[in-house]
This record gives sequence, C-alpha cells and structure tokens, in this order.
Amino acid sequence: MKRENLLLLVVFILLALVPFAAELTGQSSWIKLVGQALIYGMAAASLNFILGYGGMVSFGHAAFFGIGGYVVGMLYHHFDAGTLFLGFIPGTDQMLITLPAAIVAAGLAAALVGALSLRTGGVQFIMITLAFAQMFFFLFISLKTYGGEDGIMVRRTNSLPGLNMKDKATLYWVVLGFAAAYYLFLRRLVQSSFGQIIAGIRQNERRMAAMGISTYRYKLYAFILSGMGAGLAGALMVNFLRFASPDMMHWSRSGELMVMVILGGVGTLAGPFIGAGALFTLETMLARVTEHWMLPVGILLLLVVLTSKGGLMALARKIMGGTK
Amino acid sequence: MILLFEQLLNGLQYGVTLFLLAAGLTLIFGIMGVINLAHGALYMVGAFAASWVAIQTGSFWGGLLTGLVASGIAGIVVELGVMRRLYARDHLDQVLATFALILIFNQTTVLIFGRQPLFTSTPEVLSGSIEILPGLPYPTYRLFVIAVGLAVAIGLYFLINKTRVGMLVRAGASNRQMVRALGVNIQGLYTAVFGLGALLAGLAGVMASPIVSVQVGMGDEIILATFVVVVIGGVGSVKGAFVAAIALGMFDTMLRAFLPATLQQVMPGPEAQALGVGISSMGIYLMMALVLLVRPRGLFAGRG
Amino acid sequence: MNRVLEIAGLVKTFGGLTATDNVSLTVNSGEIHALIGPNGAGKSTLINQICGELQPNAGQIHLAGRDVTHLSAADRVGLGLGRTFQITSLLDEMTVRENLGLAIQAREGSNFHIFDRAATRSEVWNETDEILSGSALGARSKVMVGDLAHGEKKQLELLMALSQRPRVLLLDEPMAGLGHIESQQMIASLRAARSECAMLLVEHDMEAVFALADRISVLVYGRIIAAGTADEIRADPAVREAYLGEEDA
Amino acid sequence: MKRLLTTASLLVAMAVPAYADGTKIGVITTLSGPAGYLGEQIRDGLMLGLDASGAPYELVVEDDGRDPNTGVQVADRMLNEEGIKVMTGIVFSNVSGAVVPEALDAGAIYVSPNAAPSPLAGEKCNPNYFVVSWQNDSLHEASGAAAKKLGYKTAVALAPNYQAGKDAIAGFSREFGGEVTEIYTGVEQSDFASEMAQIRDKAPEVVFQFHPGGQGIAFLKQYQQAGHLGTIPMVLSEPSYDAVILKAVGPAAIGVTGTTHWNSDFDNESSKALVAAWAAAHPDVPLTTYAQQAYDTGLLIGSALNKAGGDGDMAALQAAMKAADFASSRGSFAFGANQHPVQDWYLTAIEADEAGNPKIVTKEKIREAVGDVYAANCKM
Repeated sequence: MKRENLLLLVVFILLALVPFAAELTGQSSWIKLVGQALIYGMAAASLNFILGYGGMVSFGHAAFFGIGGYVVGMLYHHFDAGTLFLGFIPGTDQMLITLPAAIVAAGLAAALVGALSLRTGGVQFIMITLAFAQMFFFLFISLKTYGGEDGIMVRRTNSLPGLNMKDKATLYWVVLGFAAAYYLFLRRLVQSSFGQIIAGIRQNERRMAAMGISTYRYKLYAFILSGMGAGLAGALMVNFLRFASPDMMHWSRSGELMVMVILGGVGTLAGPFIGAGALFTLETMLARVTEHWMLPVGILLLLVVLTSKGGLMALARKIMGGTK
Repeated sequence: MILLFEQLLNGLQYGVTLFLLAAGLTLIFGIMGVINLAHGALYMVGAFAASWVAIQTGSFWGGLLTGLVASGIAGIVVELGVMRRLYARDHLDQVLATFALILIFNQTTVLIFGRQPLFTSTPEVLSGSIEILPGLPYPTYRLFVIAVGLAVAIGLYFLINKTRVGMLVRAGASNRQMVRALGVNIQGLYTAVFGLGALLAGLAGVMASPIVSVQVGMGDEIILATFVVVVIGGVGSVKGAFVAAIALGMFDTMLRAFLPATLQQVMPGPEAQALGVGISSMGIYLMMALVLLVRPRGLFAGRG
Repeated sequence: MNRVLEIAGLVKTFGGLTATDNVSLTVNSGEIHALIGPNGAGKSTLINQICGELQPNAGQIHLAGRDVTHLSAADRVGLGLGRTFQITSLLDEMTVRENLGLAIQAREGSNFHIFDRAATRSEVWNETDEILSGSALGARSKVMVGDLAHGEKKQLELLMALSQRPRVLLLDEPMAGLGHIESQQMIASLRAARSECAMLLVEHDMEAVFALADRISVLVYGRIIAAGTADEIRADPAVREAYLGEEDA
Repeated sequence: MKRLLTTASLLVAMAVPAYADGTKIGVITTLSGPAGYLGEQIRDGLMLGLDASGAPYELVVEDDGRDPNTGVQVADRMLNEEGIKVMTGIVFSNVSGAVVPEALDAGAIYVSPNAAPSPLAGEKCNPNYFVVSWQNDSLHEASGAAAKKLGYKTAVALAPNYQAGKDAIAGFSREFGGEVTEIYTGVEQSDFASEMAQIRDKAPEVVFQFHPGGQGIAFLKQYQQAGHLGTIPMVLSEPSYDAVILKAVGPAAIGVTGTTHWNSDFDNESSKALVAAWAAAHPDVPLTTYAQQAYDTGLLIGSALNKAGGDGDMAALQAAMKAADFASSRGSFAFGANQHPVQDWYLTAIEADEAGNPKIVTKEKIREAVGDVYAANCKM
C-alpha cells in the first residue's frame, strides 16, 4: 500500500513538472497533449468503473462526455450573448458553477439511459447504450442555436477565482488537480461498500440477488456515477480546448474510450489513464510521421489484443516482475 | 398512393441490403459469439474489388464475381488470422480487435486505391426503369437488388433448414456447447460460416456500388444499422434478421419520406423539416430501444 | 405450528408444458422438509419460483405470513428466504473470506456508501472471521474461490446462506457431486444448522434425505403425488412405482 | 507514463527536420477518412501556388482527421513549438471553428482555402483571418441566382440536416425568390431513393441539392437511375460537382447546371498556369476548385511573404496579405471589409467530352463582384 502511494506521488510530481519540462525543451505542445490525455483518461476511467468493475459494457459513454462538454459550451454561449437558457437560466463562465452543472446534467442523462438500458444485458446492453448515444448525437447536431454540427466556440476558458486561466500552465495544473482528485475518488469508490457490491455484481449477479441485493438499483447508481464522471471530463475538455462539438459524442468516440480502457487494462485504476496516454501519444506521434497513421495504430492495437491479456497494465506488471 | 407504394419498394430494397449484411453478422454473433465490428469492412472490400474490376474490364458481372471472391477470401483470412484467437475472449477484446481491423482495412484500401471514390455504373441490361404501375417508373437495377436479396434469403432458408450444415449452424446458434459435443470439425464450421458471412457482406457491397459512392469508410456507416437489425431480430436468428431488416428498412424509409410532411401539418415548415429529419435519423435507434424494452433479447431470440 | 413458508396452488407453464402443476406445500419452523422426485420432475422450476427468479402463472407464496408472490428475489432474501444453488454460484475472483464478508456486508446494509472502506468495517469482518474459524474452511480463508474444491464450494455456499440469518433455507441439491465423506460432512453441517432455520431440501441422495428430513414431499411431472414422514413415503406404493422403483431398476 | 513520454520525445526529435530555409507554413487539413481527397487537393494546390509565387517556404502538413480536437492539438504544436506564424489548409468548418481562434490568439495569420463559417465572417472577424475561397452562403446564393436567371419558378431544395446544409438552402432561397420545397437528408445518408420519389411527386421546375463528397456522388447516380436526369433540371453549387465527384459519377452528371467562382477553362494566365502545372504534377488526378482555392491561397501567401520578407514582421505581413496583390486564377479578386473575397460567379454546364465523360464548361457570368451578407456585421 505504502509503495503504491509513493509511486502515485512520484507520477503526480512528474506530471506537475510537465509545463516546466515543456518550457525547457521548447516542446510546449506537451502541455496540451498531456492535459488532453489526462482528461481522456478521466473519461476512460469513468467508463472503466462500470465496464471493468461493474461488468456493464457501455458503448455510448461519449454521450455523457459530450453532454458535460455542451453544458459548459451552452452556458458560455448564453453568457456571451447575454441571453437566457430555456428563458430563465442565465449563462455563466464561472467554472465553480459550470462544472457542477455539467456533472448534474450528465448524471441526469445517465439516469435516463441507465434506467432503460439496464433492463437488458450482454450484447443487447452494448447496442442499446449505443442507440441512446446516437440519439443524443443527432439531437445535438440539429440544435441550430448551439452551432449544429459545427459546435460552439468558447472564446475564453471558464474562470476560477484567484487563478489566471488564460495561462496554459495554470489551466494544465487545474486539469491535473481534477484528474488526481478523480483518481483518488475512484480508488475510494472501488474500495467502498458500494464498490464491493458492484464488484460482486460483475462476478455473479445471481449470487448477489441471493444476498438480498437488488442488483438493478446498484447497477443504475453505478451507471449514474460513471456518467457524472464522464460529464466532468467533458466539461474540462471544453474548457481545455475551448470548443464543444457533436464529435465529442460520436459513436467512434465511445469506441475510442473503450479502446483506451482495454489497452490500458480493464478493471484497474491506472489502466485507463495509461491507455489514454498511450493511444493519444501513439496517434499524435504517428500522425506526424505518416498520413497513413491509422494503419500502424490498427496493427499495434491488434497485436496488443492478440498477444496480451489485460492490456498495458498486465504487461507492465509482467515486466516489473509481478509486484502486485 | 403511388408515392406510398414507391416508398414501400424503396424500404424493401434498403431492407434486403441490410439483410445481406445482417445474415452473416447474426450467424457469426450467434455461433462464434464474436462481435465483429469489422463486418462493414468486408462490405467495402466487395464494393471496391467489384468496382475496380468493372473499371478495368468494363464488365459489371466480372466485377460481381471478383467482389464475391475478394470478400470471401478476406473473410477467411480474417477468420484464420484473427478471429480464431478471439472466440474464447470476452466481448471487450473482440471489440478492440475488430475496431483495429477497421482501421487496417480502411487504410489499406487508401493505400491500394487512393482516396478518390471509384466510379461504377449499373450494367447495361439493368439500366433504365420499368413502369411497374402506370405513372410509376422504377429503376430496374433496384428491382434487381430486391430480387437478389430475396433469392439469397430463400437460399439461406434452404441451406439452414434443409441441409446437414444448416442443422449444425442452427444448433450452434442456439447452443454452442452442443455442437462441440457432437464432435464436428468445429474450426472448419467456423471458418465456413465466417466466409459465408463475409461473402454475403461483399455481395451487399457489390450490389450497392452502382447506387452509392464507393469510398473508404463506406462500411462504417452501414454497420451500425446492421447491428441494430441483428439485435432487433435476436442474435443468431437468420429469420429474425430477415424480419428485422425488412421492417427496419421500411420503417426508416417511411419516416424519412413522410414524417417531415406530417409534422408540417402541426408546426411551421422549416422547423418541421429539421425536426422530422432529426427524428428519422434517430428512428432506427428508437425502434431498437423500444423493441428491447419489450423483448430484452430481440424478436426471435434463441436460447444461447 | 408456525408456518414459515407456505405455497398454495402454484402453476407454471412453458409453452404447452406444465412444469409446476398446482403445487402446494408448507415448511414449518424448525423442520427440514425434503422435496424429492426424478429428473425432470420440475424441482428446480419450483425452487426458482420460490426464490423469485421465475414468476408463477398462478398461485401464491407466503413467507412468514406475508405474500411474496410478486416480490423480487432480492426482496425475498430481505424477508428471510435463503438459498443455495444446485451448481455452486459464488464470486470466483474473490477469496473465501471476501465472499463471506460480502454476504455479511449485504445483510448489514450501508451498501450504497461510496466513501467508506469496506475492508475496515469491523462489524462485518469480526463476524466473518468468527464464522470462518468455527468452520472447516477456516484454514482456507485466503484462497480464491475459483481455486476451491467442489465440496469446499458447497460448504461456503451454505455458510453464506446461513450468514443471512434466514427463516427458511432452500437447499437445491446440496449433496450433488460430493463424495461420501464430504456428504457426511454436509449432513452434519445441515443438522447443526437446523436450530437456526427451517429448510426445504431438494435432494437426490436418499441417504441424506432419510437422515435429515422430518417430512418428505414427492414431485413427479410437476405434481406432488405424496407427502408424509420418511416411513410413510417409503411405504407409499405410488412413490415406489413412480420413483423409487425406477431408481431400483 | 514517464517511459512513454521519453520514447515519444525521441520520436518527435526524429520527426522534425533539422534545418529549413524558407518560411514555415502550417497546413492542417483532412487527409484521412472519406473526405481525405479534399485535403489532398488542398495540399497539392497550395504547393503549386507557393511554387508559382517564388517565395521560399517550407510546408508542415498534418492530418486533422476531421476532428476538431486533433486540429487544436496539431495547431498548438505548430504555433508554440515550431514557431509557425502562417497557417492554412482546413477543409471543414467544424475544425476551423476550433483551430482558427487558437491561431489568432497566438498572433498567427490564418488564411482559409475552403471553410468559412459565418460567425468568423461577421461579428467575430479578425484582421489576421483571411478567406481566399468564398463565404459559405455566397456559394449557394449563386445557385439561387442561376435558377432565377434560367426562369424557373418552383424548386425542390435538398441538403443534409446540419448547419452548412441549412445555410445552403437559405442561401439558395435568398436569391432564387421562387417557391422552394425544402427537403433535409440524413447526415450520413447514402441512399436517396425516398427523396427521388418525393421529387417525382412534387415535379418541380428545378432541383437544387447540396451534397458534397460521397453523398453528392450517390445523389447524382441515383438521380439518373430514378429517371430524373434530363427530365427535371438540376442546379448545383460547386462543392456538389467537383471534378472528383464528376469522375466517379460519369455520364450521370451530363446535362446538369452548375455555378462556380472558377473553372479550369478560364481564360487568364494564372488559371492556365495552374491547369498546366497540375497536369504535369498529378496527371491522374482531376483538378478541382478545392485545389484552385488552395492555389490562390498559395499565391496570396507567397506574394505577402515576398513583400514582407518572410514572417519576421507580422504587421507588415498582415498588411501585405490584406493588399491581395496577386494574380488570382479566377481573374478578379479583392477582399471585402471582413477579408473575405469579393468576386464574380459563373454559370457552368456539364457536357460530354469526346470520350463521353462529363466536363465542366463555363457559360456566363451571373453575379459580379459580390461579397457576403455578413461583412456588414464585421467591425475591425
């Protein structure tokens, strides 16, 4: 346990030093790259909670990511234009308001989708979550007020009292702070009473029912928590990139999140972050070398699946000599 | 009235195309338990191979044959090289591996054929229209697509219900363990089923190539609708896939055709149009959600 | 006598097949009621209806005087219905201790808490360790359940079911697949547990049934064809013909 | 994570060329996916234009995958790491909506060879933002004007159900003035049989449709198969009948009317030079308006670089751009108040060449020196 905390602290410090390192080496785009990877890591980790720990394979997780992002975008749009959302809610650019709003909105959407989808299981669950995500996607594409397919530009990152959010390093540290907090939250969550129940449900739903656990309610609660996490990640992403678009909730984005989780290691805390970082770095690096970057990415992904079980985390453990 | 009839035909034609794709996918799903996101890539392979040969030789029929052979071979290669290692894995690994296959297929196609869409046209005998009702000319080629689709459906019915291979396929779709227990060459059966599924997907691609744009990524768009068909029909059921494909084709076409105009009766034109199209785009997903809420395993679910 | 479980006129059909045909039976507090019958008699179907995994077409199920016919499986557990499975059903990726601990946690509540530490809930783990140390599985508490022997899994299931403090326990073939010594252990465990709860015992092993049961009901083709004490059942000609006779032959 | 980072930095070091002579120009464009050919055209046209201008340059080209996130990521690196101050190349307005503000905030100049979303043309216009192609709306206003000029009174207008599609129908209707039945199609739809039936049912005098890329190919093929071609005239804006589309559609496009700001048969030196250079460099690939727009973009950037002596003095470079002192392949070219083009629009016919394949023939000028409706909202 102690060793794990030490490792986390070292990783956190290294990540916190990224802006300085980027400054020193002149490769300042690393700030944006690592920041984005952290946010995707959060989204993937939120998915991993239901997918890896809860056994619910959701193929529509990007919807909650996108909804979280759109809440920030829409509130900014109304703030900028001085209009009211739905005729009575004023816009805002205060992060202390937009982030909670995004989390709540994504949670509500997850409650709706989860309540209906969790009546099925297996392949049907995969497909019905995908279906709901597609419906959200088409809904946001036809919202003319919010830019339709083009999305919403957020000219200024939301402000946080006392911080200069225009500074790239500051924004990065805010993101890192959220990512770290979310990681710790998830660690607590999977070790909590609820986390144990969810782990039990993944392994054997029938057994849990025989313990008097109404599995549907617990799964729904997990689904909502997970959706809220994705909403937070989406809200941060829009702040980070200053842009919200329906691409955020396209089905291929849901697929990408799944790829990150599987690549990193299903049902591990650090896996999704590692998977996000690896996929993101890989894509970015290869895209600079060749226009046909998809081919090597595809081949590498395929090799990872075929040759290893448990993704990069398992590989890392194997290399480190099975310390855990 | 004529318009309605024509739209029904359009729905039927879309439906049989979906069926060609869904039949293979549902069998692969049902028998091997594999979620194959890359099924649409085989559709693309069929379309590209057929179009390329048609351009080189000027013969649609030569292209048809090449498309079938190419997609069938591609399917068998994929089965032997990749799928075989995925049967014992969980759905997640299958999703990741077949997602990777999509990337590989798409980019390889770009490398071979470039990014420009390929040109194909309908064969001479099938160009033009037939006046099926007074005042209703209907493209001959589309009638041909419907005929081919229905013929394949009938062929599959006989294959599955009247032959020994079909018996194994049916048994495998409802109970995988049982086929293993029968001591059949299960690997051979798997390869054959996968090859057949790929062939049908390729056929759908060939059939679609004179109608739609033959371009990279064309399979990614239609694969979602195909999955919807498979799930609505019930995983593993070819009959379910047929019913669901036709129903979905009709439903989708009817929504697109009549919903905006219907909405215009109750709201201003432009908004009605936008809303109507928005809802029609969601239509198939809505249909799937509704079906699954009533029948969580689809319409014709097997026990497996 | 106090009826903890009462089933009246239960009917379940699958298509044209009637799997449960107007079955009524009771389990009184403190007794072990055995349900026997040949394969395909509909025993598992009946158990699944009592547990709440299947909905009957007609009839009622009362648990401690309360109608539970339309309650979910989980809610019935909350009202005092425990069960074991014919094919053991455990959490294979957890240890013996974690399995039992989770069962006790589930009973203790606070299951929606997301900020506590499940591993340090003393009320859960004290009881878990106490139960384990008093059982044959004490030495195996850190072993992954997936690695347990079949007999050990059966024992663990029983411990988990009892840890729920049920009023009545449904035992779906607890002897299935056990060797002779293991069966004797299981019989001893059940005998020890009879002071804690009533039991409905579905079993093929006649030795075990006659050793444990206060009353026996015989299910054939979804119907109860006979009920009574062990001696009455042994003597019943209909049972001999339909069931025991078959087995002898 | 750290090990990954170090490996990645090594990769970066290998990917960046050690030394380069001319001004670095960042090109973010769409090279992957179905729309990949658009980015290819833009990249290749841009190179020809820059070559023709004679300015020393170095292109840094990267794929955005039509994904705004990727675009921003790439832009960030180009701007902050590689010190790039001149950017261009974006195909789609959703990407430019994300990337352009990023470039402007960093003090760079962005010159659009294609996408020109309306917010950036109006209130959010910027001195460092130039559009060489056209503002989206004016494309379709030209088609509306053409349909009106040809004497049609009723039209069916079809476009995908997203913002650009709605803008297209709005732009067409604005200039057309007749009765328009609007039909919106699905965003990823490829089978238009249902729409063909509706067109038959409505029997309009003219059909206007806006479907770029693969959708356009499918639409034209099916229009012919449904028997509408030659029966109901069709007017198209230039993105719906680029040379690549025509090559894929074949004879199914012959007889259709188009509108454009440029065509390969234009009789001016710059245009002829482009056509010749393209034929020499890419003999197998059709030359589209996308490449032409990028060619003009290259000419503009090159002329400004020549005048300002590279990107050392950004104010001078901006002034040189604004002067638009280059020989546009479309003949007359000037920037309006919002630094979007003020240009002429032409009517074209798609006719059969000797081999029976479609070719675009310029017929007449239908609009002269028009800008766009958003310029009035731009206060610089």
